[in-house]
Amino acid sequence: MAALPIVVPGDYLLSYGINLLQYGTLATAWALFSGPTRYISLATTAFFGIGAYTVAVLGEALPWPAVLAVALLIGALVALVVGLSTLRLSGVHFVIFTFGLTELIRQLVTWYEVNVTKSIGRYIFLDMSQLEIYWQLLALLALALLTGWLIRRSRLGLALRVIGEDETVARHLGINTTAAKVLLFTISSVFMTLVGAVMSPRWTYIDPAIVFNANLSFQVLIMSLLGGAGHLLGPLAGVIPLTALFEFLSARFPNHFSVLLGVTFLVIVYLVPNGVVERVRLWFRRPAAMVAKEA
Amino acid sequence: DEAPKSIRIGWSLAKTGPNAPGGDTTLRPNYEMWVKEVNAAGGLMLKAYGKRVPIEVVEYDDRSSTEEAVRAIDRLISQDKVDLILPPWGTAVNLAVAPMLAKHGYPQLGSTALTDKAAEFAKRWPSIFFMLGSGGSYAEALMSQLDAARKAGKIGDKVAMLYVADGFGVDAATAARKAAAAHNFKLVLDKSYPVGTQDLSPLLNEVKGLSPDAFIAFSYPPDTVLISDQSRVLSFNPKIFYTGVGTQFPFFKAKYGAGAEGQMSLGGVDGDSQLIKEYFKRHKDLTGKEPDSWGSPVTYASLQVLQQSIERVGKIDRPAILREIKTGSFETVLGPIKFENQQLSGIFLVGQWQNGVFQGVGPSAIKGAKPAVIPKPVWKN
Amino acid sequence: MLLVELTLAALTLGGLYALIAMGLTLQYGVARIMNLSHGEFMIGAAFLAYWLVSAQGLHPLLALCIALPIGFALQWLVYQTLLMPLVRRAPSPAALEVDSILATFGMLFIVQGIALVIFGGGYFSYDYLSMPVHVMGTAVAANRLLAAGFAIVIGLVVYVVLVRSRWGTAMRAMAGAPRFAHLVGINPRSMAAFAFALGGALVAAAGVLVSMFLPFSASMGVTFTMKALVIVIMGGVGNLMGCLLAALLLGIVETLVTRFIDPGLTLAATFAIFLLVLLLRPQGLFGRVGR
Amino acid sequence: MLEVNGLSASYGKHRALDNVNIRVDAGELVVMLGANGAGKSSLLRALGGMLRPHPGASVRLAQQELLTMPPHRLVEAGLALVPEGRGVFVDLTVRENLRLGALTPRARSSEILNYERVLDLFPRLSERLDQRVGTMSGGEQQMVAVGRAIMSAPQILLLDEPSLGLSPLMCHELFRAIERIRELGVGVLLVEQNANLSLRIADRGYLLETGRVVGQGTAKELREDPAVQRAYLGAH
Amino acid sequence: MSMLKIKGLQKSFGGLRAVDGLDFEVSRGEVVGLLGPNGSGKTTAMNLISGALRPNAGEIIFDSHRIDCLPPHRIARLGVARTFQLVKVLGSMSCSENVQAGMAFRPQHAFGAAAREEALMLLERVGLRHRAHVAASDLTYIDQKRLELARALALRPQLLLLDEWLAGLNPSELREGIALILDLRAQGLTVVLVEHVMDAVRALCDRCIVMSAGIKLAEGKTNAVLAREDVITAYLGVDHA
Ligand SMILES: Nc1ncnc2c1ncn2[C@@H]1O[C@H](COP(=O)(O)OP(=O)(O)OP(=O)(O)O)[C@@H](O)[C@H]1O
Ligand SMILES: Nc1ncnc2c1ncn2[C@@H]1O[C@H](COP(=O)(O)OP(=O)(O)OP(=O)(O)O)[C@@H](O)[C@H]1O
Ligand SMILES: [Mg+2]
Ligand SMILES: [Mg+2]
Repeated sequence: MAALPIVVPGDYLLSYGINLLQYGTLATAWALFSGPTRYISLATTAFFGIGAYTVAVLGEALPWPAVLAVALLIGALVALVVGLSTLRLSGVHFVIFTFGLTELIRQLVTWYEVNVTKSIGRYIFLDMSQLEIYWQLLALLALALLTGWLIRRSRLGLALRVIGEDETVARHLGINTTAAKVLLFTISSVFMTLVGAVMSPRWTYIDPAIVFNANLSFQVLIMSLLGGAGHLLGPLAGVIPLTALFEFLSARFPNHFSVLLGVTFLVIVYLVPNGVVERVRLWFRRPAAMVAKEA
Repeated sequence: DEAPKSIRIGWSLAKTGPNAPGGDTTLRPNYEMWVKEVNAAGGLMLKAYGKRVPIEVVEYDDRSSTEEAVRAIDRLISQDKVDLILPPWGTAVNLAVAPMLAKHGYPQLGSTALTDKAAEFAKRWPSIFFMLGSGGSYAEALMSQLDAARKAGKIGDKVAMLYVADGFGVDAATAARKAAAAHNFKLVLDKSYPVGTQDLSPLLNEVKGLSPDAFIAFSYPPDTVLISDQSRVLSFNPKIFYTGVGTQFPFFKAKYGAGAEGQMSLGGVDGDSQLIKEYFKRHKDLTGKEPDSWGSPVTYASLQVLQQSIERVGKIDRPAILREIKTGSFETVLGPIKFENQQLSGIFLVGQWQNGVFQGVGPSAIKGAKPAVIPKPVWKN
Repeated sequence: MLLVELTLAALTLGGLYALIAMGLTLQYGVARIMNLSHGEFMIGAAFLAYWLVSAQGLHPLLALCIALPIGFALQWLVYQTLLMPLVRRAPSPAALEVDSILATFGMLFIVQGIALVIFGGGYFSYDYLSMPVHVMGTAVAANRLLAAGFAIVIGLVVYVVLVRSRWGTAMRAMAGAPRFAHLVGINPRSMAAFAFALGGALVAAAGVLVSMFLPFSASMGVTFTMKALVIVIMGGVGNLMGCLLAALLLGIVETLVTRFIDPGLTLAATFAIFLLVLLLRPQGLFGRVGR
Repeated sequence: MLEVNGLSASYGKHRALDNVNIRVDAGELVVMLGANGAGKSSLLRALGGMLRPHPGASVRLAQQELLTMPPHRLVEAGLALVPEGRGVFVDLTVRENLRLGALTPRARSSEILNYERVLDLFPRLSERLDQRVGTMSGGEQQMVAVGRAIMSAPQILLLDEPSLGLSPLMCHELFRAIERIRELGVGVLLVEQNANLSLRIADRGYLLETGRVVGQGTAKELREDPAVQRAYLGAH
Repeated sequence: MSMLKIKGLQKSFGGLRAVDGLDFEVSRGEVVGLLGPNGSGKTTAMNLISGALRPNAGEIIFDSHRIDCLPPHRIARLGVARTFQLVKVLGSMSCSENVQAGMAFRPQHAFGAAAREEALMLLERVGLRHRAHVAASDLTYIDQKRLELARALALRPQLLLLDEWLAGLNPSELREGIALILDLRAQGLTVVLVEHVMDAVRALCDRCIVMSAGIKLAEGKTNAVLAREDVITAYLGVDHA
């Protein structure tokens, strides 16, 4: 993927690459937390939007790295507060809570803009080329994967798996479940915030409806689940085919995109249960398991 | 040079999501109708080759996502290498794709982009054109109407204003607030409500209690219907009843029929103009439904502008076409038009339902403007 | 006067919300399907009503009578053909939840896509009973009153049936422990399909009633789904009474905020209340602990 | 009355039951003994429709072939199962659980009678009729599960370790209750680790080992069998 | 010096007082039985000690720490491990991983290769070594209970809370189970066990506490307690006396 812009410097592929990396990073970040804990979060777009807004407000006032640093801090702070207040919820309550939270943030930002700045949109005139965005996203993805890899090998990773299996047991095994979950939720949210920040210069104009778009959360969720949220590379395995599918359908069948997308979705659900990665793993595992039996 | 087999024209419109209804009402029917008409005539006349060349369409669905729209335009330019691009729907998306279109020199005739910063953006992006005026101009035109009515002794100076908490509503309300102060109107109520509100009766009750002379709502279609419905139910009958986007849409007329009489909104057409009458008829014949009376004629006019520039240049030479659009004069369904600093002025900004036509009433200097009916007739139930 | 006015506004709005949410609480609470295509089916019913009323010239109430069985049958079929395989293969409730989210997300697009192909993306609206009814000197729209009344009556009836009748008890048993339902002779699949279809009928009714006073477009379903989810969760999953009360609570809150604080904050208030409820009573206002 | 012939079943590749043939008559209490993982629960699961047996087997209850029925029909056919882990409806109250026991038509006529019988067997339940079963203690839940099964007026009752988690007193009472259920003409197939207690009340018994029936006899014979004593009765 | 000291412990659910002013102490190295009729509050008491529930009133002091206000993970790290009446294994993880999960968060935590070794040893001890790589959900009920014990031991606890851990074993298995617990005691582990199997209680417990309706009915040497008239009528039944 890194080679993409060098090999084919066309704008279109670059822009597809950006799309891929955007979802790839978001989905990987999403699965950092939601994969092992099985807490399904719909707050992706909340953090994405926070990142974008940080850029809209500070983009021209501070140097770019400082803007990113501020975005990171704000994202972490919000994640911390949210994490501490919500993580005793579980199951569908958590899902809908995170959704409600996103809407709340969006409504509050809207209200602030309406009543304080008296203008709802914000303009972002940063001189940032597509290629720069591309590289930054690539770096973020690499970082997210590295983080995921490290966590998996750590005690934190084990703690999260235990939490995902049974939280009560986890507590009685000495795991500080709240700390583990909040920590990971924060890490995952920080990545999402950064993706939002990096992406925002592409749009010139942002408003709450654009950057706090619930669709984004859903797409990220679907992509991760499709790929298999339990594996480090699972989300990517979902992102790649799905972005390609979106691309293909919207180009070939702009008028029947919805229906075809829906049908494809159902087909995927029926044919690829437990995600792409699991499926692939099963293909490779089967002989291995048989060998083990015989031994 | 060999003549091209076709002229490739691309666009990206939302099929789903919040931008879909707007695009499907104002842009898509006109785009499709224009392509049909041009191709029925054999195509666009390219003098350089001395023949007509048909249009080939490449379209994408941006699903109401700004990011998707940016990518679709990117794809149209770099992958499909289309000759021309028709703009997407809405201010935000138009602004988002503007840098890219400007970079590649594609003319962008924004017939659904509405911003107070039009002049500034026109400088920044030499290929963008703003055809719908600015939020400020609508408010100013409305307040002038009110002022005139007050001078004629038809209304007092109490104005109540609601607006949707979205880019359009907030900008319009900010401008209206300023204009109201300039014209010495008293804003007895000035409140926003969120997009997607499903009941406005408590607010309307409050408004009714204040008995304003004029009621203004900068609303989106669903809320426009909500406000219209609930005001009728509450028998809230101010002398001036102004609602936002949707009022001038065909479905509004279908729903209220004669009951819409006297209701005001943005836009408007010259109901007596032969050009408009024909346009309405053709639109209905070709797309199965009437156009709206605000963005639709403007959009169609933008396509006529494009067509005439291409035919004058005589080949697909985007810099030349761009130059022509900037400087030329064009014959359109709106009558003759000409851009000044990439902006179009002289379209109707205030309209009112009069005898089944959403008639332009202001600014009164515009050709075909009719006097507003004030006070509006009492609601019929 | 103000009190009557606010009460009526809160009641009609709350009724509307209850109407939107009741179908989902059955589908999710009993049949265990987190139906993300809920709003799309509602809009589908609204389109059906629009077509019946505008093109066929039917009376809207007749349209309602037609939509109810269609909604039931359609959703029953959906359950039997599309969801049953998922229910069958699901090793655990959590797995079914994931699968049903994915599958109904796909259905969302299909239903929406069909509506788009047939009707396009624009707004639709027709007029029925949009006349004032005067209650203690305050005017309310008759169509809204009808919808609220329908919601409250249906909500109470279904609630009483679920709580009082043996059949309703079986339905709740099935909701709590589908694996064990057969031990008392319940056919879990047909029971779930029935609950799902019943939810579908309610969704269809909601769609028809809502189309009488809210303009709608093919892409508007998601907003209804989300509102419904919020109410379902707030009321306690599968709890009809909770659903009704949560909807009324939201109606009251939104009305009060609109009138006394700032209409711009109504949705913020809705979600703030929702989050608050979840934090204080994670099982929902009327849900039970330890589900 | 209940006749099982050639029953085999597997979990994936693992064969849990291998050609099991057993019989339980009306009013007879038969105990199934076996070590951990011998397949006792699997047997009851297969009979109760929760585990699909291999083809070729037959399970007949009073002239009806049970294996061709879907699981939810078995109750109506007269078979009631109290599975391992109880299978009670934790969201419902005690009363609702019991009432659901009599959901099928066959149980309706004797519902009131059975209800009184259950409350009589388990007085604790009559104090807690409106408690949600999920909040009850382990033993209390076991009573609900057995009570619910009795409510369905079964011809044959399958009990999977019903004494698990019951206090000695309770356990004793439960066994007395089982004896009384048998006196009503109901056949009982009891899976128990507590072989001492169960052989004391049983008529006959089977020994199950790795999915196969390896022995059977009257309760008395089994009690006196030295191998059984060693393996199941705690004799040294 | 007592290792666990409970004073005036109380817990209500709605109107029901599940534990109602319970006092008792457990000394280091003891095996104490917590007995009582079904629903008398034994499991609730265990939940209170392990921190799964917060008491409404009363004190729990473990090893001179006041633990009634601590969250479960802190209590676990202080050296209190438990099993559950209804087994809770980490279903999709292997037996070995289940046990390793118990070792990773104790004060001297073990993780990685060392942990794997230790896990095998613990599994060996409960007789599950041959199933180390089987997913926990595939075990039979009893094996799951064994696994739970191994997981609890992985915490290297000082106090072990066993809630009906011996229930459902056949006599020979019971013998093994009893031997295992005696072995643990010999190593200095303190055990509080809830049990309805009287043979086990007699074989294992130095002392017993009998609860009834949330209060302490009797306390003392096992044989003495089990011979008491009130304990017989409330709990054992005449047969068992
Ligand atoms: N769901 C399952 N998946 C795979 N194997 C299983 C499953 N349930 C049981 N088994 C296996 O089948 C065999 C028989 O198990 P079963 O539960 O019938 O034994 P049991 O005699 O009831 O033992 P216990 O006394 O422990 O209850 C065991 O080896 C067990 O590992
Ligand atoms: N979460 C809860 N909500 C309401 N009541 C509860 C709850 N948990 C336990 N109870 C009640 O508290 C009482 C004590 O329960 P507990 O589980 O402690 O009993 P126990 O002594 O362990 O019984 P058993 O030997 O049957 O396991 C019971 O009557 C039970 O119904
Ligand atoms: Mg068993
Ligand atoms: Mg207990």
